[in-house]
Order: sequence, then C-alpha cells, then structure tokens
Amino acid sequence: MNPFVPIDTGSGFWNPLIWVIVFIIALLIVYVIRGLGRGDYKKNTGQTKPFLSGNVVENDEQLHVKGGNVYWGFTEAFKGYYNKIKSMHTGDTRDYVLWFLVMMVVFFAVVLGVM
Amino acid sequence: MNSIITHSPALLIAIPLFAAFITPLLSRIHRRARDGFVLIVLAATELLALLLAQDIYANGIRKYVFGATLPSLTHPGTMSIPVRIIFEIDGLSIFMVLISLTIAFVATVYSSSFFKKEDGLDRYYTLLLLVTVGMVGMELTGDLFNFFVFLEITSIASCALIAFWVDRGESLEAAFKYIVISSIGALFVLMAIGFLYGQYDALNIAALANSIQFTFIDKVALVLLLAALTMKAGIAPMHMWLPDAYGEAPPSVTIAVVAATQASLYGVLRVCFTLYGKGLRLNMAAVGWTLVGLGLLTIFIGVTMALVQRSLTRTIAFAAVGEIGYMVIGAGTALAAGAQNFATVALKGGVFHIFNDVLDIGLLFLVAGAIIYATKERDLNNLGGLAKRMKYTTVFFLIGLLAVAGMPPLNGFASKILIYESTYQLNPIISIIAILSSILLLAIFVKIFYSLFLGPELPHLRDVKEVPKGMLVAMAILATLIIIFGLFPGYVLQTIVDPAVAALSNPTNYINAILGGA
Amino acid sequence: MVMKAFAVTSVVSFVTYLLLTTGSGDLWMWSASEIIFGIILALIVGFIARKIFIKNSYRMLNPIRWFRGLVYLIGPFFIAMAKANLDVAYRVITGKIRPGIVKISPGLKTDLGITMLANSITLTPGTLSVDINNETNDLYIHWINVKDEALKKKPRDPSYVCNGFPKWIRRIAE
Amino acid sequence: MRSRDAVALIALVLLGSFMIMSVLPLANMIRPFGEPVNPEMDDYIITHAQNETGANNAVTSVVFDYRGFDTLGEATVLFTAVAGVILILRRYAHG
Amino acid sequence: MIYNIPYIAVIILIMVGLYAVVFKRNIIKMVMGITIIESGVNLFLVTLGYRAGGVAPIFTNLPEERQIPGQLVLPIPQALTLTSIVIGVAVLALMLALAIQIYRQYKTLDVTKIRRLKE
Amino acid sequence: MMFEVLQIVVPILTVAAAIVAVYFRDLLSATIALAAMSLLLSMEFYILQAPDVAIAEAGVGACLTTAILIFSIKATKRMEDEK
Amino acid sequence: MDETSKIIKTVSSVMFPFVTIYGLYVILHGHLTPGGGFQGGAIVASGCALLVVAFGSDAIAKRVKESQLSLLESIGALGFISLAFVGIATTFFYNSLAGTKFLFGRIPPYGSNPGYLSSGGLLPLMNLAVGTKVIAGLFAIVLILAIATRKKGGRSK
Amino acid sequence: MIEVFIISAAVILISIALAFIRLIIGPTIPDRIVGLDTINTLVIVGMILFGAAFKESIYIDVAIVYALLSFVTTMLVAKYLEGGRM
Amino acid sequence: MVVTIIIYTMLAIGIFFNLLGSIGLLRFPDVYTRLHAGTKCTTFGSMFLTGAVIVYGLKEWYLHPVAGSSIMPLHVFIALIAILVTNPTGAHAIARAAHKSGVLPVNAVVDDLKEDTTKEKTKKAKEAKK
Repeated sequence: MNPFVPIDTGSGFWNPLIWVIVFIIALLIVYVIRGLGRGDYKKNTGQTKPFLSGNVVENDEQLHVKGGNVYWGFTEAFKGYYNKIKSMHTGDTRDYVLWFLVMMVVFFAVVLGVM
Repeated sequence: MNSIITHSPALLIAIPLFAAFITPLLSRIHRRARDGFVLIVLAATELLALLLAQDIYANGIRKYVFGATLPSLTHPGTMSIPVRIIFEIDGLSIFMVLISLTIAFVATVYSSSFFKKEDGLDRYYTLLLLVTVGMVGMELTGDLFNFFVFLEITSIASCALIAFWVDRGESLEAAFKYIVISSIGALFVLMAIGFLYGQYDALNIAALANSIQFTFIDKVALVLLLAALTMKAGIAPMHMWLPDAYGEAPPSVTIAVVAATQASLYGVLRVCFTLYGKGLRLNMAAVGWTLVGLGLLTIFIGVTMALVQRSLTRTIAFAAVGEIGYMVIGAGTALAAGAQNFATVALKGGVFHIFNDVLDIGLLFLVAGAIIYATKERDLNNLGGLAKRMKYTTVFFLIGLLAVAGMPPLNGFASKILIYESTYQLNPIISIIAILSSILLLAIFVKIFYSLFLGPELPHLRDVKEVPKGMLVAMAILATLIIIFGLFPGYVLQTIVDPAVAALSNPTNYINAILGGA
Repeated sequence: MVMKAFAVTSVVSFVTYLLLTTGSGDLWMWSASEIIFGIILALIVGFIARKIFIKNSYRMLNPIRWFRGLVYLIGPFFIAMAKANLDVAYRVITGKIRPGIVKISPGLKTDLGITMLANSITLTPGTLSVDINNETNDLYIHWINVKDEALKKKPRDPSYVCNGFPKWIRRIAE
Repeated sequence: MRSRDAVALIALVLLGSFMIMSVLPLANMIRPFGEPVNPEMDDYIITHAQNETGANNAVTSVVFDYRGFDTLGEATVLFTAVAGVILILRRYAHG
Repeated sequence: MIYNIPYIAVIILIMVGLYAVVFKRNIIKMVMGITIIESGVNLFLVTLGYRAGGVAPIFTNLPEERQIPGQLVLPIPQALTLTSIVIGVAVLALMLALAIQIYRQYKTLDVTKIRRLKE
Repeated sequence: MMFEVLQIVVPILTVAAAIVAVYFRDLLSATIALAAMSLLLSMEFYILQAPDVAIAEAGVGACLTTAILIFSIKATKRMEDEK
Repeated sequence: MDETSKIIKTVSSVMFPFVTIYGLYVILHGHLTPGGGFQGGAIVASGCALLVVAFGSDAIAKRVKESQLSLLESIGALGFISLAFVGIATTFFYNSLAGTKFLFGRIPPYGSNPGYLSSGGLLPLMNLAVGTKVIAGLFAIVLILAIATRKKGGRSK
Repeated sequence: MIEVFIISAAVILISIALAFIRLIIGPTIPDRIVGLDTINTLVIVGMILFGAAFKESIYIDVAIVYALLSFVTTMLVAKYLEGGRM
Repeated sequence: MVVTIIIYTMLAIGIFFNLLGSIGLLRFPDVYTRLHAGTKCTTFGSMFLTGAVIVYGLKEWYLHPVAGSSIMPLHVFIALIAILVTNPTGAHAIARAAHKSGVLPVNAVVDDLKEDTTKEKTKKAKEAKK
C-alpha cells in the first residue's frame, strides 16, 4: 500500500506531502526576502528598546501578559453571553443531574415526536 | 500461535484482569517490579490486539462465544438467538481497542516517573489496569448487559483514580460528581436493557438489532440509552462533569478518562448505527439532526469556555469538550444524511477524529502534567517563561496545540477537513461555525503558549527543571503518533479507519455474523 | 486451651452444618460428599472463630446441663412466656400501665448465665432488661407494672421480676 | 432557585409520565405482568441447564456458566470498589 | 392494569430516587436516592422475569405438581439482578468513602457549598 | 385471589418506605427507612419467586448497606441541615 | 459503662460461628439451593460486621489487617479467573468438569430431584472462589469505613 | 392448606403495615428501630409461611438469613445512639 | 385431621399475638412499653406460626418420607432458634441505647438506672475536680 495516498474528501483531496513541499518552498521564499532586508540593524542597541512616549519602561515580568488574562477584550465584548454561560456552570452536582434529565426529556420529545 | 489468535478476544480481557488481580500482591515485593510488570502486560496486550486487528482486517468479523464447546458456536442448533455471552469484534471495535490500549500504555509509562513519593500506588496501578479492562471490554463485547457491566467497571475505576489526590478537596469533589452522574446514567442504561429484554427476550446486540421493530418501547429504550451514553461521552449541556473530572485528576489518569469517554462515544455509535440501524435509517435522521445540533453546541460552549479559564488543566479540558463536538457532528451528519454519499465521508471524519482527539488532548494533558510536576502550579497567572528550562516540553506543547487546533499538516486537520467537507454539504452554516470555533481554539492556545513558555522568567520559577525521562518518553510516543498520523493520513484511513466505517455503515454484516449460523 | 476451643467450635459448626443438609443422601440422612465438605468447613469455622465462640464457659459441655436447659425452656420458661403475652394483651387492650426501671442483683457470675437471664427476663411478663453493669452483673429492668412492695428496700428483691429463673440458670450455666 | 425547582419538577413529571406510559399495557407495549412473551432463551436454559452444567439451580448455572463472563465482570466491579475505597481512605487503612 | 402494580412501583421508586438526587442538598441523602433508583431497577428486572403461577427455577425438591415446561420463572433476569445488586453495593461504598473524605476537606455535607469547581 | 392482593400490597409498602426515607430530615431515620425498604423489597422478590435475589438483597440490604451508611453518618454528621 | 453491653457481646460471639457456617453452607450449595458465592459471602461479611459492632473496630483491626484481607481477595479473584482459564482448551469459561467422573462431575437427572453436592462441574469451585473474594472485599469495606469513623477531623489542613 | 397459609401471611402483612406506621410516626429513633425490628420478625414469619404455601422447602433459607442478620441493623443503630467509638 | 386442627389453632394463636403486638406498638406511650409489645408478642406469635409450619413439615415428612422432605421442619426450626436468640438481644440493645440517648420512660414510678448514672457522673466529676 502506498503510504502517501491522499484523502478523498468527497469534493477535493488532502495530501500533506504536497502541503509540506509548498510550505518548504514558502519558507525558502521568506528566507530569500528576509535576506534582502536592511543590513544596518543591530541587536542590543537602542534600536530594539521599546519607546512608550517617554514613560519609564517597567521590567519584563510586569510587561508579561499572564495566561489567565488572554483575550480580555474578547470576554469583555461578549459579556452578556459569558454571564449567561458562566451561570450555567454552577458546579452543583444536582444541576448536572438536572441537565441530564432535561436532555432526556428533549430526547423523548425528539424521538417520540418526530419518529 | 494459531490458538492464541483464536482465543485472543478472551485473552485481551483476561490478561490485564489477571495482572490487575496480581498487582497488589506484587507491589509488596518490589516497586520497580510492579511498574515493569504492568508495562510488560500492557505491551503484550497491545501486541495481541495488533495481531487480532491484522486477523480481522484479513478475515472479517471475529466472534468468541464464552463457555461454548466451540469459540464460534454462536447459538445451539435448536435456538434462533444466542444464549451465551458473545464477543463480536468488527473493525470499529478493534479500532477503539487500539486507541484504549495505546493510551493505557502511555499512561503507565508516564505515571511510572510522574509519581515518586505518593502512597497508594499499588492500588493506583490496579485501577489503571481495571480502567483498561473496562474500556476494552466495552468495545469488544457483543452483549448489551455485558456492556453495562464494563461501563460500570470503567466508571468506578475512573472515579477512584480521579480522587487519587485525596488531600485536594477539588479532586474529591470532581470524583463525587463523576460517580453520581455516571452511576445514574448507568442505571438508565440498565433500565433500557430491561426494556429491550422484556420485549425480545434477548441480550445480544445482533439478535436485538435483527428483531427490533421500532415500537414505542424501542423508542423509549433508545432515548434512555442515547441520553445516558451521550452524557457519559460529555456532550453539552451534559458536559459539566467533564472539565471537573479532567481538570482535577492526575494527568496520567486524565488521559485514561479521555479514552473512557471515547468508549462511551463508541457506545453511542454502536447504538445508533448497529442496534437501531437495520433498514430503518430514515427514522434515525431526527436523532442525527439532534446530534448535529448538540455537537455544534458542544463545540461552541467548549471553545468559548476554554477562553475564560484560569487553570491550565481546565482550559485543556474545555478544549476537549469542544473536540468531542466534532466527532458527534461527524456521526450526526452521517445519520442525518442517510443514504447520501457524503455520509461515509462524515463518518470517516468522525471516527478518525476519535483517535486524533485522544492523541492531541492526551498530549496536551501530559504536558500540563509535566508543568504541574515541575512547578507545582496550575494557575495560568502564575506561570510564564518556561521555555528555557523545559525545552522538550515546550516542543511537545507546540505540537499538541497545533494538532488540536487543526493546523496542517498535523492529524487534527486531516480529520477535521473531512468533517467540514461533509457538513458543508448537509448545511454550510454548521461547517462555518465549526471552522470558526477551530480558529478560535488555535488563537486561545497560541496565546496560552506564548504566556506560558515564552516571555520573561517569573521569579518563583527560577529553579524549575526538565521533567524525568519516563514522562518525556510518554509524551514523545504521542507526539510521534501525531506526526505520523498527520503526514500519512490516507494510509491510516485506509488501514484502520475504513474498516471501522464499513462496520458502522453495514449493520447487516454484524447481524449475520452472529445469526447466520455457526 | 486453644485446641479445646477449636475442637468445640468445629464440632458445633459441624452439627449445625449437618442440620442444614439433612436429606441429602444415603448415609442415614447425609451423602458422603456433604459430610466431607462439612468437616472441612467446620474446621475452617473453628479456626476462624476459636477465640470468639467460647471464652471460658466449658461447663456447658456437660449434657446434663443441656437436658436441664431443655426442661427449662419447655417448662417454666414457656409458661412464663405465655403468661407474659396474655399480660401484654391485657395491657394493650386496657392501656393500664405503671412503668418503672428497677435494679436487681441476680448474683450470677458468668457471661452466658447473665445473658440467658437477661433474655429470659425480656421475654417474660412485664419486664425488659434495659441495661447491665458490666462489672457487677447487676441488671436494670424496665417493669411495666411496678408493684409497691418491691420498692420498699433498696437492694431490690429479684423474685418479683424473675420468678425463679436465676435458680434454673445457675443450674444450667454455672 | 425557584425556576430551577420548577424546571426540575416539570422534567421529573414528564419523565415519569413517559415511563409510566411505557409500562402500562395501553397497546400491549411491554410484556404484561407475569406473562412473558416468547421466552425462548430462558426456556432453553430451563430445559438444558441440568444437562449442560450439572447444576440444579438454573440461576446459578446462568450466573456462572451461561453468563459467567458477567460474573467475572461483577467480581471485578467489587474488586475495583474495594481497591477504590482503600485508595480513597488510605490514610486510615494503613493506620 | 391492576397487575402492573409492580411496574408502576418501579417507576415511582425511580422517580422518588431522582427527586432525592435533584432536590436534596445533603450528599448522603443523594447517595440514598441513588440506592433507591437502584432498587427500582432491580425490581424492574425481577418483575420482567416473573411468570404467573411459576416457581423459582431450582430443581432441588421441586414440588411434584409443578410440571416443568412453562411452570418456572425465567432465570436470566434474576442473574442480571444479582449482578446489578453487587454493582449497587460497590458504587454505594465508593460514594460513601468519597463523602467521608469530602466532609473532612470541606467540613460540610451541603452540596451547594461543595462547589469549588465551577464556571 | 389472596395472592394477588399480596402482590399489590408489598410494592405499595416498598414505595411508601422509599418516600419516607427521602422525607426524613434525620439521616439516621432515613437509614432505618431505607433498611425497611430493602426488607420489603426482599419480600417482594420472594413473592416474585426469586429466592436467589432475595437472599442477596437480604445479606446486602439488611446488614451491609445499613452498616456502611451508619459508619459514614458517624464519620460525618447526622442531621441533614437544610435551611 | 461506655463499652458495649456484655449481653450483646456474648450473643454476638455465640452467633458468629453459626452465621459463618450458614454463609459457607450457602456458598457451597449455590448450585443446589438459592444462594451462591455472592450471597453467602455477603452473609459471612455481615457476620464479621456483627463482630465489628459488638467488639469495636479497634479490637478487630488489631486482629485482622487490611493487607491480609486484600491478599485473600486477590486470591479469590485469581482463583475465579484461573477456573475460567481451565476451560480455555475449548473456550474461556467452558465448564470442563461437568460430565466427567471427577470431583464435581455428576450430572443430575432432568427434573425434580433432591440434588447432589457432587454435581455442577466448575460451578461449586467458582462459587467458593467468588465467596472468598466477596467475604474479603465486603469485610474490608466495612472495616475501613468503621476505622474511618474514629479519627474525627483526620489529617485535613 | 395453602390458602390458610397465604391468608395468615396476608394478616401478617397487615401487622407489617401497622408496625410500618410506627416506623413513620415514631417520635424518636428508638421508636423507629422498634418498628423496624418488629417488621423484621414479621417478614421472617411471612417468608416462612410463604415457603410452606409454595411447598418449597428451600425458600426457607431466605428467612434464616434474615433471622440471623436482622439484629445487626438494630445493634448498629443502637451502637450509634449510645455514642462513643464504633 | 387432628394435625390439621393443631395447625389451624397454632396459626390462629400466632396471628392473634402478632396483630396484638403491632397494635400494642401503636398504642403504647413510650419506647420501653412499645418494646414489650413489639418484642414479646411478635416472638411468641412467631413461635406459634413457625410451630405450625414445623408441624406441617413434619406431617409431610411422615406422609412422604423421601429425601428432602426433612429440610422444611429443620430449617424452620433453625430460623425459630435464631429468632429466639436475637429478638430479646435486639430489644435489650434498643432499650439500652434509648436510655443512653436520653429517652426516659414516660410516667415512670421509679428509675434506678437514671439515679445510678447521675450518681456515677457526679462521682466522676468530683474525681475530675480533685
């Protein structure tokens, strides 16, 4: 059996081998373009330092975005949705059982009603 | 050799069970001996499963009758239905068995160096073996009541393992929630078995599938089975036990529980496609649409909830919830599509995604475990800059997150694209939501990756060391599998997924293997 | 000593087992396999229960005491029990009660004896053993119809509540 | 919590009524009490149990022979539970 | 109708147990509810196997007037019930052990207070 | 005829015991009611000609269930404490 | 006066061998009369629970160690699975003793009969194995839960 | 003969119901255990009567189990009420 | 025929006492008196009922002396012995527990146990003070 058979998805196909080749070519192109860049860029000089409108730059640890705060804006934007969905997860065992019962009623409605 | 293959279905259960009974005795002798023994047993079982798989792919459905005069004597001459318990193994069963055994092996490798000083490890290994037995039994059996028994074994053993850290109140809480909900679910499964038995006086799945007539009672039994098994599989809005259990268990346990969840999903597939699948596929379309809807809900809730978690393990757990949604969508699309040709594609995607999900989520949990092991910390806000100290772990996490978010060329993409394509033909909106959720998941994990591993070192994490070799080996096994599955998806599909899908879409073969004579 | 307890327990278990399995075969009433397994099981039980079953009441091994026990059960005990029930019936119907808890010192020494007495008292007219002093073997007895003459002096007269039982039990168990 | 209780009550009542419907002999939906329909499997066991297993008690012959594998599972469940209880209460079990 | 009383009792038992699980706050009470559901299901299985006028499928000293065909109760549901009872005990023991440990950690049995894991 | 009456009365008593067990606020009382339910259930099994199951229910329900429930009530606390 | 009444202790110790022998009878006669491994095991374990109640868990825990019980349980389980393995020449769980002239090999005649202990093939042996396992397992559960009642507060932080 | 036994058992059932009322209303725990104890004895007797009615001698085994084990429950609850260590 | 009459009589007596016990259980005012009814009457009634079954079994054994007909009377006898041993013990345990948990007899004329317990408590308290 040929290990490189593509997947037939019904309307197209997917072959990771081709993808990898394309990816490598793209990498090469990027490398080439990168080589065309400016040569006077120097590390560890004033060039790389951030400039915050003249404010004092805090040390690295405070600049670090904590994992718990990622996408703060996103959650803020969808506050209504998140309030609702968070209140669904009550952490109460009885509610878990209740959801199960409710879903069972829904299944009853579907199966008995439609079929 | 031949007789080993003949009896391999029984041995697949008996050997780990024997080992589980012997482990408490062995652990009094020596710790290392016990670890090695468990590893060897699981490796041997895996080998046996591979042999059996080869045999099945070559010769078709395999059956094993317990206690009969011949392993293949399904029912005595005067009877039209089987009396004894029968193991019936088709492509899907052996596919799931391979998943379960792989995961159990990885979990054992991992835990042999994850746990050092904890007491109660002899029981831990016993229970790990028992979880394996439970999963494998659920997947091999062709008898409905037997399925229930193994379901209970799996849930009891998982519950005890989730509570392994008894000094953490959260672990106990999660275990209690898990056992309450799973025992209630299992009781409803038993009730459904009672209904079916009362009607047809049979317990064998094939015999029941042959005589099922879609009366009112059959529908009630279907509802009970479906509700209980989807709940065990963690489908929204019944998923809430899942993040608790996944998040609070020791990571090596968590991946076993992930596999157990997939075993429940196997139950859903078996019920929908085989037990109620004979010639009446049109009637199942409603169920299919329901499953698709629930799957979408699951994906959406899982991904969006993963965004707001503060704990690393819980984040991954919610991502796991989302991943379950994809498989359900695949199965549901296949049911809803009926005889249309994209049903097979959807089913392929769903079934393939089961394996991929176990690998991806398992790898992520193992990495989370490594972080917990090294830093004793699971709050995202207290972690950062680990890349310099834990190089291998960083790489594995990167592989895991790319795979779970469905980035090419890793395995998650291969199965997800099948699901997207087929659902697009059912209804484009479904597929669009699924793709968007996947992208959101990628965004979340990239950000988490950045804040955990990159960035400056935090002061309390200065003396973090790389984790021991055993854990790295376990992670490496999963990562290798992910890459192989990602690079050669067509090959994997042809060898192991296609037989499983064929088994699902032809229930008549399953029935005839039992009822078509000795 | 342990051997003796072991032997006694085994024999008692074996007899019980034989009682349970009558009518199984041709060896008078038992089959050979039943007897073999009975012996094995009785030995197991004797091994497990050797320190529990008999502490030091070896005098119960005397058959004369068993005979006395049987006579006691059929004779005075049964009559007292019948009386007791008629008495309770009377009280159930009329509702006339005058309860109280009295303390008696029956003067029995062994555990078995005091146990038998307490259980006999429980089953006989108008009395119920409530508590026991583990050191002095004094019984506290709930009496459904306290007689005034019993209350006159402080160490109560046992004969009001346990009509002659201690004498019997002394002859059986001590 | 009022609404939760209401939802729970409604769900319970609906579920109960569905299940009661399924056990009432409205249209002979489940086997009526005491009259099993076509008990082929059980009659086979009743007639053949003594012959095949040599046990007089048909229930035992089912438990240990015809469905002996279930009993292995059952024993495993008990073993699992004991192991679990010892694991959970291990602080007390070892003194 | 009147003969289906055991079936109806089964359903009521299950509903009572579910009521206890859904409405009671005490975790030991919830465990009791699960035990009640378990009993209901056991009764259901045994009821399925009952045959009017039959006796237990045990041939030892079977009364003579019972001819064997059709006079014995079905054995398989009883075997299933036995398994189910054992599983019930196992689950009960495990849940109670968990309850004890939870009480040690949380100092309460109230399930609404045992929810460190939420959202 | 009498026999049918029995088959009706025992389930009703069982259900009553279950309801009472759920109703009691005192867990000890609830345990007692649960033991009574198990007892009556065993009686029902007996009437339904399942002595095997009745023995199992007797051994488990009469003693072990009650024992472990009472032990765990002892280890925790007795009253249900609902506001 | 805090300890258990003498009467209860005496009656319990007198009852214990009877309960045990009865339980063993139920275990061994599983193929003839109602009962079997699990039921008899539950009875014997209840007898042990009786002792735990009468004498207190301290006294019993001194005599019986948890490790001994788990050893016994493992032995029972291994015995059961080994008996299942005996038949693997034909199939797993094959009742290979039934019908032979060996230990339990007798086959009773069809229909009502008084029953022979020596019938049933592997069934009585399996009953014994399961009985051992169930006794040890249930007693271990009861004992551990009883011990857990003692340490109020425990090692919680 | 069989009818007599069954009628007796039915009357025993009435007694059980009465004792059950005590179990429900009993103001204190000891009252409830008295009720349970009585139910226990009555159930044993009922089982024996049924066994005689079915002419099934082996059914009596169930009654023996209860006769041997019923007082474990009683003693457990009593031990709990006495307080102290278990 | 005589045997049948004996059985009937014993059944009647047994049922009478059992019913009486249950009624007494409902009518009496406190735990101890209820124990009188619940233990004594039911034990006595059960003796008669089981006695009736024993007589019946013996009659069957006499009429059909095949193997196995001896099981019924002997097993019933064992059950009877077990009832006789355990019932009063159970009653004792309940009474003791009731008294210890503070349930005192209603309208008691005399209560030696309470006196003794209080005496002991004061004694212990004094010792503790010393």
